[in-house]
Amino acid sequence: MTPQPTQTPTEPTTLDSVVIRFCGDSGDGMQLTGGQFTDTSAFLGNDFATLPDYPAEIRAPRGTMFGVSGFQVHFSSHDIFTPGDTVNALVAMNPAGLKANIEDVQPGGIVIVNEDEFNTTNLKKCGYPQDYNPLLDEQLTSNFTLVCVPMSRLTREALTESDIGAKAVDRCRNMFALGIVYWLYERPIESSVRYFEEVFGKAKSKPEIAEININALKAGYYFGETAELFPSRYRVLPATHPPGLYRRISGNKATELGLVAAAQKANKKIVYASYPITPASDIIHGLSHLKHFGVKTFQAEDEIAAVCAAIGASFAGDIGITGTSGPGVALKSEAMGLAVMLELPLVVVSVQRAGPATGMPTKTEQADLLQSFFGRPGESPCIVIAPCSPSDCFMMAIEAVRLALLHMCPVIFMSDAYLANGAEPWLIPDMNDIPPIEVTHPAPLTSPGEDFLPYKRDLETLTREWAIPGTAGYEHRVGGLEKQAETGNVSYDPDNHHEMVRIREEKVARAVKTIPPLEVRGPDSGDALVLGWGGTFGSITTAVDQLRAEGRSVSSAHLRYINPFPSNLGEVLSRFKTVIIPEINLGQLRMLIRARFLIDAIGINVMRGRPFNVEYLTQRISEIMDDSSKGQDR
Amino acid sequence: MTPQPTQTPTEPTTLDSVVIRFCGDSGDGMQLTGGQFTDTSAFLGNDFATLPDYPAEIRAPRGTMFGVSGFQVHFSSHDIFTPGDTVNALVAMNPAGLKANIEDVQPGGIVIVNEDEFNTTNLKKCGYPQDYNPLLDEQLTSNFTLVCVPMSRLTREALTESDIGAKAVDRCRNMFALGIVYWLYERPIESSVRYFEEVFGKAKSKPEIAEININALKAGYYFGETAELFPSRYRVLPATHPPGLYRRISGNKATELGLVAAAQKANKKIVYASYPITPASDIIHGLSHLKHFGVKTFQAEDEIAAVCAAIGASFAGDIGITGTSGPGVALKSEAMGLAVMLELPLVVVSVQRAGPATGMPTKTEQADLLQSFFGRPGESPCIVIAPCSPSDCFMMAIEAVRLALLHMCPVIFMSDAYLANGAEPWLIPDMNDIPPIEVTHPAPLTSPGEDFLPYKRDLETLTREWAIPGTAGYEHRVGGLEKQAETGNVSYDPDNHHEMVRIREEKVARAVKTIPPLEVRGPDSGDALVLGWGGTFGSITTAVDQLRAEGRSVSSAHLRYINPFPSNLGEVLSRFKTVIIPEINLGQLRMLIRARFLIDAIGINVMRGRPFNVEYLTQRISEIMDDSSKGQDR
Amino acid sequence: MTCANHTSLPVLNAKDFTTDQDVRWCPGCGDYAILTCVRKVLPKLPFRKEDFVFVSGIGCAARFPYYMDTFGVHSIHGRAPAVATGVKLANPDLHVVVVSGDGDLLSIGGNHTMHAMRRNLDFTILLLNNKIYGLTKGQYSPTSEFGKVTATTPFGSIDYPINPISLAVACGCTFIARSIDIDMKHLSVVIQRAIEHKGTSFVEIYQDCNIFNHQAWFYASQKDTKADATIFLEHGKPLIFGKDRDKGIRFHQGKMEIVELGNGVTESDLIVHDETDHSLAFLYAQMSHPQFPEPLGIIHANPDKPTYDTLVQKQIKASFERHGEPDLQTLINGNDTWEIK
Amino acid sequence: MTCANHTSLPVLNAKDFTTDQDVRWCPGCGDYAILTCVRKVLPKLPFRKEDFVFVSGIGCAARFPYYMDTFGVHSIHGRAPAVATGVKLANPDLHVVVVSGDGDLLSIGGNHTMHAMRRNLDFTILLLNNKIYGLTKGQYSPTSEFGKVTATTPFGSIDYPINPISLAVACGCTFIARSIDIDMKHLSVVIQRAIEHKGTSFVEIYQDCNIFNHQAWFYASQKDTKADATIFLEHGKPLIFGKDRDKGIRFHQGKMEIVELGNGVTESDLIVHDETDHSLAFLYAQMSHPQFPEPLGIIHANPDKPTYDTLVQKQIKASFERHGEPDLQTLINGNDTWEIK
Ligand SMILES: Cc1ncc(C[n+]2csc(CCOP(=O)(O)OP(=O)(O)O)c2C)c(N)n1
Ligand SMILES: Cc1ncc(C[n+]2csc(CCOP(=O)(O)OP(=O)(O)O)c2C)c(N)n1
Ligand code: SF4
Ligand code: SF4
Ligand SMILES: [Mg+2]
Ligand SMILES: [Mg+2]
Repeated sequence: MTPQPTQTPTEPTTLDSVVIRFCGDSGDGMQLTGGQFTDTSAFLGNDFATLPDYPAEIRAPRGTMFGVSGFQVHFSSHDIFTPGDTVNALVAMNPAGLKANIEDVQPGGIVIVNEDEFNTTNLKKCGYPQDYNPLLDEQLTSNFTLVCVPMSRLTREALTESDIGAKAVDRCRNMFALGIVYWLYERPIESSVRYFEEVFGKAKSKPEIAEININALKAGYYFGETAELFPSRYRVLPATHPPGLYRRISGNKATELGLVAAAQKANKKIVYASYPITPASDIIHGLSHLKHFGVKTFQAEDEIAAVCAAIGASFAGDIGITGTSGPGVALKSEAMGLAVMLELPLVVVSVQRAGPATGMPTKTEQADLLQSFFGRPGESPCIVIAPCSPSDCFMMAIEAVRLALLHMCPVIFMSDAYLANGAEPWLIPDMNDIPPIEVTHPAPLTSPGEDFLPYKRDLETLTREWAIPGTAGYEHRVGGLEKQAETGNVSYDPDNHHEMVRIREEKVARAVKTIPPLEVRGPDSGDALVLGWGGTFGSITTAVDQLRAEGRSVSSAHLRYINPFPSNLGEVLSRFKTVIIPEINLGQLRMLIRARFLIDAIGINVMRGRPFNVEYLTQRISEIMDDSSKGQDR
Repeated sequence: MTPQPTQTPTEPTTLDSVVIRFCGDSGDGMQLTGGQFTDTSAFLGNDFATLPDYPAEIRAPRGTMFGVSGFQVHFSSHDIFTPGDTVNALVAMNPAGLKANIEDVQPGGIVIVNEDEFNTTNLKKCGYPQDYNPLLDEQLTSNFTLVCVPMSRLTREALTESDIGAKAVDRCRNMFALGIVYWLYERPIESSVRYFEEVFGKAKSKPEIAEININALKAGYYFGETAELFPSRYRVLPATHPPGLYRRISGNKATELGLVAAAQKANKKIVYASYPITPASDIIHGLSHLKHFGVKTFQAEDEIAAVCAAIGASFAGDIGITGTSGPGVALKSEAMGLAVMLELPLVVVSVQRAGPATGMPTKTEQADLLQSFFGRPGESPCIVIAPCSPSDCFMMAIEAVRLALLHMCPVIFMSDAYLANGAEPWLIPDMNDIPPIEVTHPAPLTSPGEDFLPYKRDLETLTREWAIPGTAGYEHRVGGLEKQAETGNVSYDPDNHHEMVRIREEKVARAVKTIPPLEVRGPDSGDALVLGWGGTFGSITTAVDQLRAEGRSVSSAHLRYINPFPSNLGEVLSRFKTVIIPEINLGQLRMLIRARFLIDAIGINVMRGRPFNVEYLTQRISEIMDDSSKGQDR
Repeated sequence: MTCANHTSLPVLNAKDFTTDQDVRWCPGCGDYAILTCVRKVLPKLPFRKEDFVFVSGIGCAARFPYYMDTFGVHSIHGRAPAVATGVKLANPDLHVVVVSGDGDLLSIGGNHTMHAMRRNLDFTILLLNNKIYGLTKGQYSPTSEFGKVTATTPFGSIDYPINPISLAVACGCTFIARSIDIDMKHLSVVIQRAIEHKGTSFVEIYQDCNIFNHQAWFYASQKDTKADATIFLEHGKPLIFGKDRDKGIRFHQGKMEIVELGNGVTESDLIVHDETDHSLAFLYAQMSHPQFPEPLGIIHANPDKPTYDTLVQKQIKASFERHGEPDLQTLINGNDTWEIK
Repeated sequence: MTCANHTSLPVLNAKDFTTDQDVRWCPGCGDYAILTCVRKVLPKLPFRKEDFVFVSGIGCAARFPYYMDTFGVHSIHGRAPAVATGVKLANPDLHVVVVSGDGDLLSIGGNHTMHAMRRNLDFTILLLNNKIYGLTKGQYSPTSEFGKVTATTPFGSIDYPINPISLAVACGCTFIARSIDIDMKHLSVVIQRAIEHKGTSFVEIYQDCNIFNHQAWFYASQKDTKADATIFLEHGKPLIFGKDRDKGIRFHQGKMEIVELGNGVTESDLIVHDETDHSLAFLYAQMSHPQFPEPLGIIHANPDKPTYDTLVQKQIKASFERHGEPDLQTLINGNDTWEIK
């Protein structure tokens, strides 16, 4: 259905990879546009990574700077790990979008704008001086390949036959823009056409909506072809991915699916109790559709109620899970201490955002790591793990559930806004390859037997038995007061307390036995090891791979299990002269590593609410490697 | 009024110091008894330290083990720092008291029991086997100087003339016991007599109660003198304290007074908003009497409301203070992050107790240090300080207020159950010697002036101005979203966020300029430095002084300012071969020190809900110093 | 794990519900009577012992679960209704009883209590109201009377108290009752009905804190005053009270009014208690001492409002019916896949 | 710092209360009208601009303070009433207005709202009720109707909603009112009265969330339905409503009942609104659509109950009178000192 070229075009330029960013008003449908472009690129076999960037406001007044919404797609013919530092092509639907994003465009990059929106009102709304129009500015026209398209007008003209109303028609501009871009990068329009047919054509039975969007898309495509606005078309060949079935997946979706998969593998039901909060809410949204998978979702009155309900659910034999972001974790911290004491399975999904306090709720950050370690009174150890990419959220969510069930303790799953919303292609695993998670509960006693000792422990793992209500003969009480070893009765005995504190610590430490060792990417010794955790995997890997390609003696390693550390961590670190730890915080993992291994790990710490800029990272790593003085990052 | 000896007694044995513990049922008035003994010793000029030890239950059924309440007094003719490891004399008012405490008595120590209470019912209640009476047990009689006194009967006989009722009479047994002990240790009864006259004689106008207590006290004293039950009397000479006016003070009382003094010195009012919790409640109890000192207390509906009210009060120009214990700090953590962002003064009094979760609420622990550093989402720095003795709570409470006002940020004041309830003599400072705390608010604008920039900073301290509601021309908004430097407007600008995170961190770091350097007790270099913080000062000092007296090359130092660390800390640490850090937690300060200074600090970590045993500490320190392998403590 | 349809239940007694843990309340504490009462009521119910779960917060009252030989959670301060919600979400067949104090359920935990009631979770809340914080040694609570002198209010409290019944009514709670520790018989009946009720059942129990607030309930517990200070509600019976049962309550302009019987005023003029009438409950919520006798008994009971638990199960069932047997692989694959060969 | 007794006040207008920050709500959001209204009301009050403090939690509504050129705190989710309490404790002369959403003030913050109301703190609470979580993109809130399909309830919510007026009445709130965003005139009157009230004034404002819950209040805002679906309360006036003002409300057996006027039923049979009558408020609390028209206006106002702030000041004053000039050294010394020479 993609229109066949009517004239022989000039041969397209082949590129390795391209970063394109769509931007415009919150109401301009940029997230949808970016998503469609991503899907199409996925079907073409490109590797990709995305970075949605939307404001905290729902829909700030049209045309203002606060209302700018963006979606960046990096697509490539080779393996990529990040959404890209600089933008090769920017699509700006209005002046505010242009203003907010132009500085990220590479010199000479393509800038496609909807010139119809560059009117006096809009220019003023985003704070340009009177009588100034950036489109006429030498700066812009000389530094970039500026392509001005009257998209509003052309869209309206393309849809004159529709009698659906001006508002709906105007809302199709984004598809006109997408059409242009599809043409520019030689992408077929089929996949998007199918999308509109399915979503509006059937489900919501609004075939007219499907139709106008499809027509706008086509019109944009034809316009690209006809208008000869671009010096060249570009081609990005498919990447050589391993064979198999793929899908696009974001971190939040992968987390949702991972939790469900884990529950199925454990043959257990889930109670996911949560209170909405950006950027974690998607997970409860998704799970609330999955009741037939034994998933019960509970929107609690607050985060405290949510974690307490999860604890109650675990006491009663389901898997209690609660999801939130940093401020919610703070509220849950008292109850998490209770879960430590009760020794019940609990998964806390913490999707980090930029803090402190309300901070920048839609932006990413890694500054809640120490909160997850220490944000509770008393010695209150939890297992802490962190996925390293959107798709990794799937396996790590399964790990979270597995570890919580196996070790009867809270597991904190540290995602972040970048992972949560970013997407990448995912080679879908065969569910049969995922091993079952074994859980046992004592069976009812048929005759009155021995007294049940709720805090008697497995000698290997130090976990206690999980006897659940409804099981005759296993009636017992748990509570937050210190408990006598074995009986679980309240005890204020000094030595017992000391012993119990040690046991709880040791129990978590023993989880090391079932977690995989840390793997090094690159040579396993050398001048420098760049160590990361969580959502920075992509940037670090890209930077270090590049430096290694340039011949530097540097490897990278990424911690997905943080408490306990993998058993080989100390040994790995010892094989490198310098250890560099980039984090989107002021050095939280660095502190843990320094304290534990007494090595002078150097941090790279930038907190801009975004993933690391790979170029900056590369440069800082080299500088640190060069610099014998090894000063800390600014 | 102390009865004059009727016969010439044998010359008393002079002792350096004595540890005496009163124990009995929660209803037996042991706290009062211990308090009276302490006051009398204080008037005699002894140095002293006390350790009350009461159950979490209010008044468990009489005679049971849970109901045992104890009060230990260490009094001495030289400087002491702890309530003592082992007990020289135990007064046990019932079998449960004896059973729970006997193992702490030194071999050969004096054990005075109320034999009337050793009846079948009571013996059974505390779990002794049938037909067993410990008073008849060879073990007890041979290992200790057992003195059995039919106190119940003798008290009744002494008070036959009173017609106040058997219950009230029976409640005077403790005074009979105190009388015996007063005689034994050559203490005058005047001070206690005066106490009863004042408290019951006037204020509550129950002169009969005063009378029977005084009579029981005298009867006990005479009984001691007459009965010739003891091999000798003991004398503990006055300590050579510096001259001046003294009082007995507990940590909670000192905290209360320190906060009031600070407010007076700052010429400010206090809003102390709190939710009751052991062991912090005393502070609000005390403060609620001080309305005429400009102290407003607010019992909030929970800890979150309390901290939020304190923040609101600070915004409006009072000093907002909130007090609680670990579980409450957990609940407050989100709001504390808000205070970090608002850059308003806030003092959080955290009286630590044994955790995690509800733990052992009446017992002491130091395991909330890392919570105070890291228990908030995002990079959320607070100043952290910790008093080192009950009386030090006074000066450190003033410091907390001073630092909060000077640096416009939350200050966490880390006390603990031991400091809170323990008491010592205090050389009362002259209030004129305490320097004023300077606070300025911008004055109202009389003509419309420049726009106020709420986040413009003092270049020295990086603090912002504290403009308060009611001040014309200074209307401004603060909030939890990231703010633009200077204007304080909401900003999602990446570079601004990075800068603001750094500024907040740096602002707290700069507090180092007004905090005193760390002092070393003993030589300022050597084989080992024993570094502590908080309530362990007494035990550590005693242990290290003793080791040094034995000729070992060991010094001690105690951190009262923990975030930021005193500027000379690194240098001090570097002058010792080994750094040993004893803590009543699993090594929280140790982790901070290791991470910061990359030294292999060794921990001594015992979590028994009590202060360190000095003997154990002494032994472990020597072992670590001897042991080149320097293994961590068990 | 499920416990429906038991054909035969063992015969149990109070002792079967008694743990080996010594009870640690103060001598004379009203909690003892309530504990005894609950231990006696449970064996009367057609439920299996192992299906009971007692959940509490923190406080003297909240020690309750330790003394009940059932499953139990002594959670954290104020959060018992939230924990109980989780228990019921996991297993709706369990019989869950929340027992806690006035501080726990109305001060720090007020919000959870409120939301549990409005959701109509199927569990029982026993609020042991001693109008004081017992465990922390005598601070005033949200039910303490105005002017109360306590550890934190040496000059008298200045908070106006909350009426728990009022709150329950406002939240649409489907079972609301009140009783008193010293009246074991009445208390037993009320507790039994509460546990049997489908939906949130809320029982305020006047409880004597012998140590910190001993006389708080004297007006409702002492011989000489109680007949005038309280009124026992019985479904279908007119509102009569007083030592000589000579006083009654009738409507006047949409409000309640106390009248003396006789002199032309007869029983038929009085309001007849109807526990199913929610508006009536709003009126009872306004009756407090000394203006009115305080209602004891079952103030409101509506067994017909579907419970949260039931509705959860209903949606699960509907979902199964719609989707059929769930297939994990299909779910994981999603709708937009592409294949690379 | 104190602001009593101003002899002359500058003449202000709405612009004086407008900050330089662009308002960032969605086009068509009901919050705009409420903001405009508040900006217009404040200049009418005999108060100084610098004595106003706006306090909010988190949510769309909670952005309010940024747009008011007064002192303001945009605090954290649910805690605005607690922050406001602190402000008033520090300086009772300030005029404090809490503005936040239904999720903020009734879900996570329900408890603080409740306790502020029962304490009768002297501040105003404007609850901008859009029956949805706006800022987090459309989850249901405690005021959402049963069965509501939202992001977290794809099959319909199963929580029964809470009626904010009911809650306020149960908590003994001394000023309770309700209005709607589209009726600027009514809203202005209500807000002005609320801010003038001494004690906690609680105003529920029906607010349109144009994006996530646009039709929620149509019954009360649209021409064809509003006259039958709402009733305007006026002190001293009978309860009449309907497009033709032909319907009224009267008592029947202690309950309310809708009657058609005419056919022997006259205005004198109807309930006369008395805003000082707290029992009447209990009845209004039960009126909800579609069974009843929903009351708009001042439901209850009791200016006589002493406020928390006043009582605090009273105790301070009494304390001063008892103790005289406080002496720090005397306090620090305490009663039991000894001297060493
Ligand atoms: C988070 C937290 N805050 C405070 C406390 C201290 N605390 C324990 S019980 C209690 C109140 C008890 O009062 P109530 O619920 O009425 O129970 P009662 O003791 O009177 O039975 C408080 C404030 C706590 N344990 N945890
Ligand atoms: C502790 C915490 N939990 C959750 C959130 C996320 N959150 C922000 S606003 C909001 C609800 C908003 O609803 P409402 O109060 O009704 O305000 P509206 O946006 O509808 O005006 C939520 C859940 C948060 N910011 N902080
Ligand atoms: S303090 Fe009061 S409520 Fe608590 S156990 Fe004692 S008498 Fe009962
Ligand atoms: S999401 Fe709704 S409530 Fe929020 S600003 Fe938009 S329209 Fe208003
Ligand atoms: Mg109570
Ligand atoms: Mg809302």
